[in-house]
Amino acid sequence: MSGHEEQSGTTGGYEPKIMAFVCNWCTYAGADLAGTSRMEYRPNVRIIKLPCTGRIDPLFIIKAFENGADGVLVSGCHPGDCHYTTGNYHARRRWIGFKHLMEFTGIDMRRLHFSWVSASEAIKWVDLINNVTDEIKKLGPFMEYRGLKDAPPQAAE
Amino acid sequence: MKIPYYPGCTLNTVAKGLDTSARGAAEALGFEMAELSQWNCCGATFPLSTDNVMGLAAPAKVLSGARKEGDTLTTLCSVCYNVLKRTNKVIKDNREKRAVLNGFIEEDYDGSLNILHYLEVLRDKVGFAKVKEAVKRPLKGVKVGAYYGCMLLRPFEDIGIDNAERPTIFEDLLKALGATPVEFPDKIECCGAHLAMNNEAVVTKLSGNVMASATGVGAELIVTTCPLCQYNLEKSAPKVSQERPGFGAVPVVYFTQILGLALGQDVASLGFDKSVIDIMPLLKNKEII
Amino acid sequence: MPRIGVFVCQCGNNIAATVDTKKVAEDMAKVPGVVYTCDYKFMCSSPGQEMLKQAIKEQRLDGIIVSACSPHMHEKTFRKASEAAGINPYRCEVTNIREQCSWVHHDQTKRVGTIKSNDLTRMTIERLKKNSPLTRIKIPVKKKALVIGGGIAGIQAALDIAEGGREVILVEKEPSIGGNMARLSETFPTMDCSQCILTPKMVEAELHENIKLYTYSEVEKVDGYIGNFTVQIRRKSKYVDEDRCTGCGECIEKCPFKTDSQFELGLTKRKVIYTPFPQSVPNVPVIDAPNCPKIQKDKCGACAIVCGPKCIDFKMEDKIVTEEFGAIVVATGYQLMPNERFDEYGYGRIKDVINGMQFERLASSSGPTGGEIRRPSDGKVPKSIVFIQCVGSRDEKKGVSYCSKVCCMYTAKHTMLYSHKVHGGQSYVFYMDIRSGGKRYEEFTRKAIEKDNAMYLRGRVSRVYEKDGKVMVQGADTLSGTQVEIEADMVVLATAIVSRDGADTLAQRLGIGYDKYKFYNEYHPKLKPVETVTAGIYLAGTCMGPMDIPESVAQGSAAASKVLALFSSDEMAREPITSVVNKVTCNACWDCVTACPYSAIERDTIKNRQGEVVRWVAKVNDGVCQGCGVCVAACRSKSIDLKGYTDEQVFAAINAF
Amino acid sequence: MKITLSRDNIESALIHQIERISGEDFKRCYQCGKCSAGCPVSYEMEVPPSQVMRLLQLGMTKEVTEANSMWVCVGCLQCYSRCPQSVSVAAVLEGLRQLTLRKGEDHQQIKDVPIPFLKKAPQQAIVCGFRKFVS
Repeated sequence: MSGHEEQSGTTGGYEPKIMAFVCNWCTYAGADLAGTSRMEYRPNVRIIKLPCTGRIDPLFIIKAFENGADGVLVSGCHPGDCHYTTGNYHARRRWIGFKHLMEFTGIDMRRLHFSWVSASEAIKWVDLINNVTDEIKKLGPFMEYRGLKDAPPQAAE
Repeated sequence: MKIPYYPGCTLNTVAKGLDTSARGAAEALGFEMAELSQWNCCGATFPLSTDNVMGLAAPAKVLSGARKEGDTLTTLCSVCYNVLKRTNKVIKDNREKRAVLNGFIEEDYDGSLNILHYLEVLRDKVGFAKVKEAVKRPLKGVKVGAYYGCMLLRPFEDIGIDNAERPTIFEDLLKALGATPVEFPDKIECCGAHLAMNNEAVVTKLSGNVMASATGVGAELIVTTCPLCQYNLEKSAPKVSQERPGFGAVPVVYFTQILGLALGQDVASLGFDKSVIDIMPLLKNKEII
Repeated sequence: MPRIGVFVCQCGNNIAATVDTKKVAEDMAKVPGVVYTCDYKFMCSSPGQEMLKQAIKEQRLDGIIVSACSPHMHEKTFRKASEAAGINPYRCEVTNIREQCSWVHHDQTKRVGTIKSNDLTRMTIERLKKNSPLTRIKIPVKKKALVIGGGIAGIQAALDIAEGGREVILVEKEPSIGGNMARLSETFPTMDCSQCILTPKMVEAELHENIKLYTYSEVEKVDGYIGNFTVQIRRKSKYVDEDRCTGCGECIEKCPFKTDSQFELGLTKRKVIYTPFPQSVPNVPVIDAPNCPKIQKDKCGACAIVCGPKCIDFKMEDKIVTEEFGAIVVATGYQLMPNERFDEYGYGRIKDVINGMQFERLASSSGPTGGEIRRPSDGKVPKSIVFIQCVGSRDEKKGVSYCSKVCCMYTAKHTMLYSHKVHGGQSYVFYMDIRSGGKRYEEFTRKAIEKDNAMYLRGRVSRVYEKDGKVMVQGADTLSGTQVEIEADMVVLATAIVSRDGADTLAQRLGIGYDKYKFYNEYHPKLKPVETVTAGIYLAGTCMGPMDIPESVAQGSAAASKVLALFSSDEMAREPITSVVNKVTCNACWDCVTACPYSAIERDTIKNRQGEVVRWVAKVNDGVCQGCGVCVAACRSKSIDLKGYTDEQVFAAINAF
Repeated sequence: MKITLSRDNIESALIHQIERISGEDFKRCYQCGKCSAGCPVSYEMEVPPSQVMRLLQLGMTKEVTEANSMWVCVGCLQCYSRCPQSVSVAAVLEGLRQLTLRKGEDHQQIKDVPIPFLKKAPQQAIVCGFRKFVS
């Protein structure tokens, strides 16, 4: 149902689908700033806003891939700047812990990006999206999970 | 202790005094200046233009050669020191230029050499305290102006031998030798350098400023680490005396010469005879010799 | 089946230029559960909102999607509108198709933008289906304010809050309030004396029934949240009983020991038992313990002997007091950059090279020279003074990249004071730009040049050195393109304004942000200039960056008005975005307790009818929980969820990807 | 004097060439004049260091290449060492020298170098001098 495939027409060639989990205070605001500053970046990313990167359940990431994402991006406040003082540290710690699990579940770590983008770093956000998009493009579509989607979505509960 | 040593062209000829006195002093302090088995001119100026890699080839050759003889290299002439140390940094930090240079000189040098000025050797390897102990002829009551010049200090990021605005390494040595260093404002200003070739007026003015600034605060002697500074100052002295009423020229010698003197070396061996303004009267009336 | 309405905003041309809003509306109509869609020029306009309300009533909608600008922009607006039309505000979601779509994808064919807007909207629709109605949390507000820093900004804030009828505790780490302003001689551009305008305010603060002064005190620990802060304050031992001291000053008279005066910036000495300056508030001396022989090695004790009311106690110790506040105003001020960093200017080496603040003391009638301009080295009256601007400011290499803002003005003032006090004295000012933006500021600097004969030279100084009792200044005048050498008697450096030492530590205690120069961050540089990201904590004055007295005062008042607004009601409503524990499945591993940054999760028990504890479960304190969701991701048994961001909602959005 | 500014001059190939050779970005200079203040030879320069930077910012290459500044600069690096913006005017002047020398235009005819100088002066002066004045 999603329209990414059609999109290929606009820039030519395969267009990856990227899901971004960002925190409400830094990265989401940074992305907004990119907008208010009328910067341009690749359209492949779909943002899901969460209060804090600390809220991110590793299952979100796996689900994203299961739902056809070719790459996933997680971005929050810089260490020390977390709106919730330590949320991003939790995220980082959890991230280190689950890296191996992700690999185990067959996810190429190059498809997974973790970054800090502050509310003022519109440029960094733009570069980040462009670079991630290009890298995923190189890797090609993520096939490992294709078909899983047809299984009943009880996993969501 | 044996330290690989790069004399440089000038020290082999007009600045022999700087070389011999340094070797002698080293011996007295229990280390040996092991002259590199092979060396060439350093180029006498660090190319300020970023694309002039050719200008780095000569010093690179020196460095790669020295690396084969040890992990440190010491030198006396400020200019050699400046050129070698900066070139070394380029080779160390700039992979691109490193590759090009190694291509030129057909070597594989990585910038791992530690370039030390003789002053640094005395401060960091020997220690001024130890120098002090070794003093046999304390330079009591001699008011000395320590003239750093440019190349020994700048740019700070690359050289970093001492605070670029308020260095003390030179004065600290002089204190160890029993002399009385005088603080003069122009000690880090320029002498006119290579303009000696075609712009004597400028050299006379700059060197004049330096000397006047030193004698102005009572310096009876000026010491330097750089043959070009020494040359410019001495050569300008007569003209400066004419141009500036009340200015009295003072001897300008190399720091290693008075170091040797203090360490009790044979005065004749120190090469004072080479200098235009005779230091002997001063030494005699201070009863040092 | 839900009845969802989707409203696509064109935002004039801001969205419509690169997104086919009409098509988005049509496409969304096909999504199951969506019963009404439309697109409109300005959804946020009142007709737009009316339309939304209308539709809710006519279509009996139970959920609203507005695809428009960033939720940070108008989420509140649309939720309010929905509420007005009778549906729960949290059943209204905003899709960001402007900042994160139309504005960043410039494809004129509208193709890219339309596709992305479709995806984003669809994801939000699916999410919305899982949104359960929420009600705002009401929390009580403690109507007492803490003001940190007793400079002019802090004093102003404290006075305004107190005038508003609320209690204030003003904490100052020095023995007296007054801050840096107390050091100034005259103030630009009016030239009225700093003491004359500041001292009355200081006294007013001391005497005000609603203000309690905690001088010589520092904030140690901050807990809690807006309306309910608990703060630990260390009241450093003054060795003098404040309540009984009459401020007669006998002790200071008799104290035989002297040390450098910090208040006079080393220009003179003070006694070991001292008040920083004559007009100190409170007028209670303190003993400088490290320098007091009595306290160090039980010698002397003269002060105690002469003290009439016997209020000196050498055994006195620091006290930690804990107070509760509803709001905090941070006004910790600034300090000057250490000039020693600029060896070429000889500060510290050359006695007659001083900084601007030291000059203020020389010019101040209550200063070490009684207001006569005399140079430190030999006490002579300088015949010429060179003022150097931008020392450390606008200097990426050795200093800071920003402009310190007040130096242009106070240097002009200095030249005036100098010409008024020393007739025939010549002042020179090396400047890069004269920045005199402000009411009557430009006229002021012009006066310094035209009436008070200040010689302004556009250029920097390269070096300053001594030559037979003179201070030689070697600079340049770029306008004439010449080198300039000046034989001066004294040099004054306009040193950069920097944040206070320890500004970062305090920020971490308070949980507020700061920039790379350790100046505190306002919530929004334009629209929320005195708020911080932490609700209930406000900023005032130079702790935010360089500014002059009028600005600091204005901010003090602004912060006060924010506090008073907060205190105007007994309760405040909070977003209901908090965690909830599923008591049935919680197996009390306490991972959430350790994870929570706010210690908002408590250990609770479930008892049976007999009142015996059956098992332990986690319990979230709604008042403390800030809704970060760290606990949710930490919970092994998936027994905690975050209202507004439930797993269900997020997964629904992901599934619609 | 009056100048006519145009983007073609400001962004001319020559300007960019000098920027490339010297490795300095002219826009970095904010004209505080600290270089001119500290330069030991700026009194002798027809165009003092900070004005060299200014003229180059304006794209006025002729004025600086015709001035004696580049030949008077002793390369003592005082300008760079004190520049708040970390700009090295010395490098810029070196760039200008190179521009001329690489065209084969010597500033110093070797035959004109006084013999006593060649005899007495330290080699380093001679080598350095040739490097700075001779192509």
